[in-house]
Amino acid sequence: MLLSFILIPFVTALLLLFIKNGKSANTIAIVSTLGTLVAAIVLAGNGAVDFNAPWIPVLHAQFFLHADGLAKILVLLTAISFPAIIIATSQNQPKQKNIFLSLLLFAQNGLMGVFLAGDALLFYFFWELALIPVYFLSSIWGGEKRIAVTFKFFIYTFLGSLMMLIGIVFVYMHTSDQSFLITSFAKANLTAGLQVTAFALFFIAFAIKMPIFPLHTWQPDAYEQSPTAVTMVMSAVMVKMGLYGILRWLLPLFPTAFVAHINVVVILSVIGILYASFIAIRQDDIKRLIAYSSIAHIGLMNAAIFSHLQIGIQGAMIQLFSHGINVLGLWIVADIIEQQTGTRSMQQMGGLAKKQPTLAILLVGFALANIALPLTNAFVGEFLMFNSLFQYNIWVGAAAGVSIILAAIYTLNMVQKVAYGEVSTQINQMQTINKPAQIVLIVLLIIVFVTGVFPQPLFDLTADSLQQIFVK
Amino acid sequence: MKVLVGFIILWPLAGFLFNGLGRNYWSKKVIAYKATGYIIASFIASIFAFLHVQEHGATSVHYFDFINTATLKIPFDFKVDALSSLFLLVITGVGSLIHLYSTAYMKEESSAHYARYFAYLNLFIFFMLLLVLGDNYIIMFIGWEGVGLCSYLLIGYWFTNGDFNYAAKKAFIMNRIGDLGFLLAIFWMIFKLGSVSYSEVLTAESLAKLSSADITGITLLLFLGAMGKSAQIPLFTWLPDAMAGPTPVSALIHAATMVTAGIYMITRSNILFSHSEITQTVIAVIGISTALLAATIAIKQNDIKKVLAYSTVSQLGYMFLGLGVGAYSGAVFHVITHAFFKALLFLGAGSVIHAMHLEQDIRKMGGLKSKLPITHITFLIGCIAIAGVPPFSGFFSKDEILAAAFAKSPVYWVLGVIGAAMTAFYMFRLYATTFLGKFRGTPNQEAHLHESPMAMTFPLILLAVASAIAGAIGIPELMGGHHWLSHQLSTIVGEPTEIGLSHATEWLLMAVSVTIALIALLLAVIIYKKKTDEVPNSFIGKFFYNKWHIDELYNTVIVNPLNRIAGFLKNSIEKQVIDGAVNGTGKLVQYSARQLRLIQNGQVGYYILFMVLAIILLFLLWFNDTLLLRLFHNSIK
Amino acid sequence: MSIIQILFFALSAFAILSAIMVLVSKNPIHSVLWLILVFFAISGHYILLNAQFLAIVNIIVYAGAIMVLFLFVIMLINVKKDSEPQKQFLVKLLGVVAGGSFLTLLVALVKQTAQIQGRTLLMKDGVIGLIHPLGKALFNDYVVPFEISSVLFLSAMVGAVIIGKK
Amino acid sequence: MPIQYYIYLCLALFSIGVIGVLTRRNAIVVFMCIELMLNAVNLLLVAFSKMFHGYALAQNATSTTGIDAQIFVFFIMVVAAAEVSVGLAIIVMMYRNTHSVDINFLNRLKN
Amino acid sequence: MNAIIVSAFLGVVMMFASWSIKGENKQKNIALFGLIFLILANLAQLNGWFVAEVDTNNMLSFTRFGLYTNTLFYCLTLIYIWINGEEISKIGNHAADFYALFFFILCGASILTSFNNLLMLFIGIEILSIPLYILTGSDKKSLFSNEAAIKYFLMGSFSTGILLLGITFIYGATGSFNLIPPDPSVLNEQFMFSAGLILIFAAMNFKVSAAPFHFWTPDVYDGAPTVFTSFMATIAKSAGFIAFINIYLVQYKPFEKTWGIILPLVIISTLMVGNVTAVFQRSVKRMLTYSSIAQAGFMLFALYGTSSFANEGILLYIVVYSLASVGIFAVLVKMKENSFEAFHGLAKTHPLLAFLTTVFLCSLAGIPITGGFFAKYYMINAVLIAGAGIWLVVVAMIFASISVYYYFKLIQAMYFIPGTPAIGELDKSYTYKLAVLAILILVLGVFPNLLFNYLYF
Repeated sequence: MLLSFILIPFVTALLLLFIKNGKSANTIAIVSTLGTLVAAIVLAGNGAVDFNAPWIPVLHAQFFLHADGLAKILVLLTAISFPAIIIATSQNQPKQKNIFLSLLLFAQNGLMGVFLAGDALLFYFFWELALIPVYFLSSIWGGEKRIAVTFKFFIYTFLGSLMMLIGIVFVYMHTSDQSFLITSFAKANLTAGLQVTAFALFFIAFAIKMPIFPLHTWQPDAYEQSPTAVTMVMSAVMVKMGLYGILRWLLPLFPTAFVAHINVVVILSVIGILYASFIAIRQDDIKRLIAYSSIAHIGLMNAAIFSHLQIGIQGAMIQLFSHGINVLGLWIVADIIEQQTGTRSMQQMGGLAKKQPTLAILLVGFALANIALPLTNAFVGEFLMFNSLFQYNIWVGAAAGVSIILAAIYTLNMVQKVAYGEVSTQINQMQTINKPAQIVLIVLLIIVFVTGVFPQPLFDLTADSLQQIFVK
Repeated sequence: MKVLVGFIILWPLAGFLFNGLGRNYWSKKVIAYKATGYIIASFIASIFAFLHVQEHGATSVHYFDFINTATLKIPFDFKVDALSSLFLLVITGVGSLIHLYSTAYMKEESSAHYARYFAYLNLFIFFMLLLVLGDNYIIMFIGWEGVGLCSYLLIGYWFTNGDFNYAAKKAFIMNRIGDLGFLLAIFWMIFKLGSVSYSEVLTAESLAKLSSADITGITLLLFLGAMGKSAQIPLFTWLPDAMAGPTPVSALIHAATMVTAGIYMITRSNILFSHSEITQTVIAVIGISTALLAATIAIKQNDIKKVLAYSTVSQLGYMFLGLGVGAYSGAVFHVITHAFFKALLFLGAGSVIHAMHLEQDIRKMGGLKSKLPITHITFLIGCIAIAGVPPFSGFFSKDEILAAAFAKSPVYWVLGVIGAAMTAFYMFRLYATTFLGKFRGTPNQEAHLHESPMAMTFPLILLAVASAIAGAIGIPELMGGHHWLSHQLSTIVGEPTEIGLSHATEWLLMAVSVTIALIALLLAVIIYKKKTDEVPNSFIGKFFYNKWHIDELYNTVIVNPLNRIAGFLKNSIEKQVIDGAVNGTGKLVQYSARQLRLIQNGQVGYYILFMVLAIILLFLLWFNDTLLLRLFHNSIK
Repeated sequence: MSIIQILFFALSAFAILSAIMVLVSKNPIHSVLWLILVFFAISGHYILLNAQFLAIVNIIVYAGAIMVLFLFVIMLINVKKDSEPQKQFLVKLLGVVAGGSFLTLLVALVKQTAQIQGRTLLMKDGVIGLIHPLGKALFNDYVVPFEISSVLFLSAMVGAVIIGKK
Repeated sequence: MPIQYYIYLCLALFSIGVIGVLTRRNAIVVFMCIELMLNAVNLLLVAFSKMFHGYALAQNATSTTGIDAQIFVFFIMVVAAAEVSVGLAIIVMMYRNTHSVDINFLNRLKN
Repeated sequence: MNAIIVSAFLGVVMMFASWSIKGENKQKNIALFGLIFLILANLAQLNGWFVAEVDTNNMLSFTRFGLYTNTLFYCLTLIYIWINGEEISKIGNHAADFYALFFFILCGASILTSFNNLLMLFIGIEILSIPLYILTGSDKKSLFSNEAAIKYFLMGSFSTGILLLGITFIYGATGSFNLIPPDPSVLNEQFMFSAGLILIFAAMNFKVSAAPFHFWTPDVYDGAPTVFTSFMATIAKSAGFIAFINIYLVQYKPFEKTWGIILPLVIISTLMVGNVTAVFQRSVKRMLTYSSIAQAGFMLFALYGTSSFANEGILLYIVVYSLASVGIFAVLVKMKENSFEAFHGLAKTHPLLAFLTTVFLCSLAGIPITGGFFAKYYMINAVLIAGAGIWLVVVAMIFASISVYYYFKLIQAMYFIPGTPAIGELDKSYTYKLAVLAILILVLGVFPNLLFNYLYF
């Protein structure tokens, strides 16, 4: 069962390398990702599942996959995101479509692996595997400054993951049974001092990936320069890797060190939230605006996790999913606008609501989710997260809360500049938006509102992970 | 009951979905019928709910669990009790009328936009119903933010106009500031009490769990929320700007319903508020200040809707004064009466604007009395009602608040009476300038002056009747009534307490305030019957005309600094410091690479020299502690 | 001072002097000749140490064959006298300083090494330097390296062919 | 004879060789200085060999302790000879191409 | 012993072949068959089927590890010659002589994997080095080759002198050339012994091109004909590492405390010089030479963490690094020039070749699913097991991320910058041969244990 999440994308990706016809490649990719989606839905309906096979006996590394609630919700997000991305961008994918799609599916393979891996070495393996296709995708098909920007992104994250590798080896050495399994890691014999070292090594990797202020500068550039399909992958799913890492590895494995660093990280995150929000206010580039908004949201999730209260972590788990869906929607809309108008500058936009009412409605819908309006999915998560920050410290909670005002400012700025006003010449060029993208957006918007009104299934899904974290 | 409440809630939602999704498919007629019909259906259901409450008392219904985790449980519950059923009636009742009015008022719009308008309006009703029906603060908050959203959408309804969009955004953001306060208050409750349900928070046991600091904190934060939504100082500037929306919207949202949500919320949580002396004082002071500030501005405004908007702000200030002095039922009473007469005034203004072809400047009107007879009569009734002339409804509600204020502190009362006088003055200034005297508009406008259609005048008439007689629900015992409303609300706010004034005093106060109001009223009519206000010359006049320069003040103190901080962060910190550090690391590597490769100078002699030096270095490192010390000693022993 | 000591010091002085002359001479041919003298002095030391076989081999292989090869090459390429460009003075000084400190360090180390304090070496006695025991050792215990060193020569031969052949 | 004398002598010769390598530019002379270093090592080996031999002889009259060092010297000579043949071939090759034996003459491979 | 005898013998065979058998292809095939025979002979000893019993007077000791390492060297050489055969014959007309030199080098390497005596170390190193001097200078017409040869030769000889002085000191201190573990308590004041260790350390660092004894490496690797650079930087250097480990394990380990200061310094300076200097190179070949220094820095970790784990690691490192380097140099051989510009647009014209190059580069950079990842992983693990300060590993990893910079610069040149690549004639089979290399690297990247399964049993 779990193996299918690794194998379906992998096999399809290999297959795609040999299919030169762009159309059929696209169809195959869509069918494959939809297949994964079906599998993910089936998985979400089941209990916890394991898969275990020997891998490198010398190192006692195992091919161990484990799906609990946290993994499932992210697998679900990945499984939803990829077909959505491929369908929505299928009209404007580049020439060598098969290779493009193949790399995307390799990235999906890596992401699935990251979320399912129950073995640290395997986790690291997939962690890198998710990164490399993205590097190529962005560098080949990205914007003008793609090479330098993607390179910065790559080296930045690579440095982080190398630190994590050291951390993995470090903990591995202190396990009693010399194993990379997460269960053995959890039982590793680490003193408080060693925990801090291991914590720092892991945290750097996750912090860069998320990213947390002040390690975030790769992100807006990378989002801006990557092809939007890749930006969507990065923004909707890949940044979740860092948060997932904290929830799955950092928090359970190094509780002492975790607790010791709560204050630093929370304060840093809150600074980051406000900082990114402020910058977003002044952005004119729609992609950069979404990027900074994403930094702010991720910072909130991180702060909530580090507040180390059940309510906040629960909220963050939900928000992992919700933020993915929301930001995906925003990117798709932004992509359609960019593709059809050729500009990302919001100053040159305006009047979308008049020219393309449907698209404008969708944009507003996702924008509302972005500001966590009640009855959208983001509200549930953010409500719990702010709540836990408030319980952690009233003033920190209040300071973080300011971001909901700032979020309203920049998001509405965007809506105003893009959708409202007189129709600008750029917007006037727009043709009808293609049906598949529209359908994807509508489906995503339905998810936004359905999970916003009935979030309980998501809570039930993640309940077992939450319990694991807090039972100890 | 479950079904009934479901009906109430879901009809507007159905209307929203129907109009929103089918906006390109239905004809205007269908849209209008459906939109209005759904609200009327909801109104009828509300009546049943109201009757149910009268018979069986409060009920709460459970639908599903919104959030149900180990630490927090938030059910999706609704509560129908005396307070909410009353609000239900006002919302759906006034809402139906305004829907009806809108069908005619918005006729000129294309059918897609027409549908959009009604979709928003229906959605607004839906959220407003959530707000008042919710059985916990989260549901209230959902409605709270939802109505803010609808307000935003409707203010910016004519989205091609940049100013309107700006006004919409401003409204939303200012509301958000308040919402943050509300949210923090909710967090505080969850933190201390672990629940947000009314049935668990608003009890004596939970009060015992809260320290007085907690209560003050929570109530102040809740009040912050109310300030945003109900446009109190300092978060009131959005409301006048919100007049950018279509006039029926102003009537419904920015006069009758949404802006009174703050009063609803505080009344709902009156147990908490009553336990915090500080908060009550704050509320009273802010309320009366807002009432006076807005009134002074209203005196000098020339835009018909702006005057009404400031008047609304001012009236809201009265309601908060009422809340602050503990006259909860008085505040609610004023909400209800205000809903009628302010809706009436706005709709009347809409009718005028309609007739004047979107002209809103009262200086260009005048003499409309004969041209728009129904509008004129109804508008006049509204003005009398708001001016507090007995026996119109405004008199009773305002008087109740003033009496309670006097009991608390005569200063409140004096200021309140001054405010009431100003209210009478500016309302009749508005009335006189608009309807009396001679027509001052263009001949073209004059030629096209006409009374509004039936769909518009019918609501006006109904509302005028309501404004005139609504005082009946709260005739004080002093006058032989038995104050139905305060008994009605007794389950929520407690039995009306004796305010401790003798009947003589009460009669005196009443007489004084009525007299002053009447004087102001007559003064205004006399002054403005003939002439209009041009741009004022006096300092105070200018100051009021320019709205105390508060917008400018906010711009310089808050908006601009924020923008500058953001720009500084974006251009300096982000680009130079943080990105600079990252790129600097890269540059450092490049620089060292350039320098390091110079050592590799291609000459064997140097290479070997480096090797020899390196060997020497190794020796020194190995023997770091002994060698140098003992280099020239003969023996180690 | 015994005759051996006198001989030792004389030979040592001669060796060091000649070695210095190797560096100092501008003409490479002179350097070669001085170097041959160093080898002779070293052979003298070998004889002092009763390592006659090595002394002879040293003369034959080094002074006789290798140095002649050097001379031959120098003649062949006909390096003119004084044609060698000199290094800068500073570089030379650096070289001398580096070599000097290298020497100083090692001498200091040797001085402080406890194990060799007061140890002497056997001068003219002992038979291990004679050809018989050496031969026995070479072809019994050291036959493997001896054989393997042929590989060295083979590769040198191949090298000479590859590089020397036009 | 104290062993130190020989050690000092050999170190001096070795260092002179090092200094020669560092200060001369003629490839042949540099190479000769390397040979000088090797010879210094040879002498030192023989000296050590005699040192150990002397002590062993006092214990056991038939001891051949120390002979390994002399054999080692033999191998050093073998290697030196092989090295010389290759080295001179390389120097000659360089001379053929450049008509110079200056080690700094060819200086294109750098940085 | 089998391997030493057979390889020496095969060297002689190739010498004869150089004039008795014409046709470079034939000579190459003989060399390949010889190598297979050599592998078989070595495996025979490894499995105890047939062993040439020679009394080495305890100068050589044939451990399973050493023999297995031999096998790996031979296999790598086999692959190397299989791929580069044509290119070798293009340099001069001495193909068979070069093969002879390869066999001699392998003979030297076999000695270095099994020596138990400093004499054998010395002879082994010389047998390894002298053919390398020749290979470096084999392109007689090229001034670069000349320059490289003379530099290499002079510095190599100098380091031989240093090595010999070190050996002599050790002899003077212990009276033996055998590798005997010293007793640290006695040797505390035995400075001469320490001096010997330092000198040998310096000389061995020279052989493995660790900073600050690395200066020859860039110039020599750059100047030598590219095919031979490929061999020198991989198999020849790896043999040096094995020798270094052998001697380090026995004689240096007891001084852990002191080496705990010196070795990390050497490692870090090597990593720094290699990685940082490589960043600014304009020639791919020179970049790769610096990267080989950087890789040496990682291999030195095996010294730091001497353990059976580290030994496995160094084997994996050697194999993976050699495979990748042989591959990338084989690509470089086919380029008309060595600059990065020559690679522009390679992905468009030669997608498979570009992909293979990417695999090689990723492996060098240590990116997962290539063998290079596990190589680096083993090194980190070995060092941490040895109880090193974590800072050392962290610094190393920072340099590793710098290495990504220059390796990926080449990937960028191939994939992302349009242009026409300056590439020579290339037949399909050549690419497929490289594909075999890449597959090996990828297989080792997922199942590194395949390499060790034969090490124990």
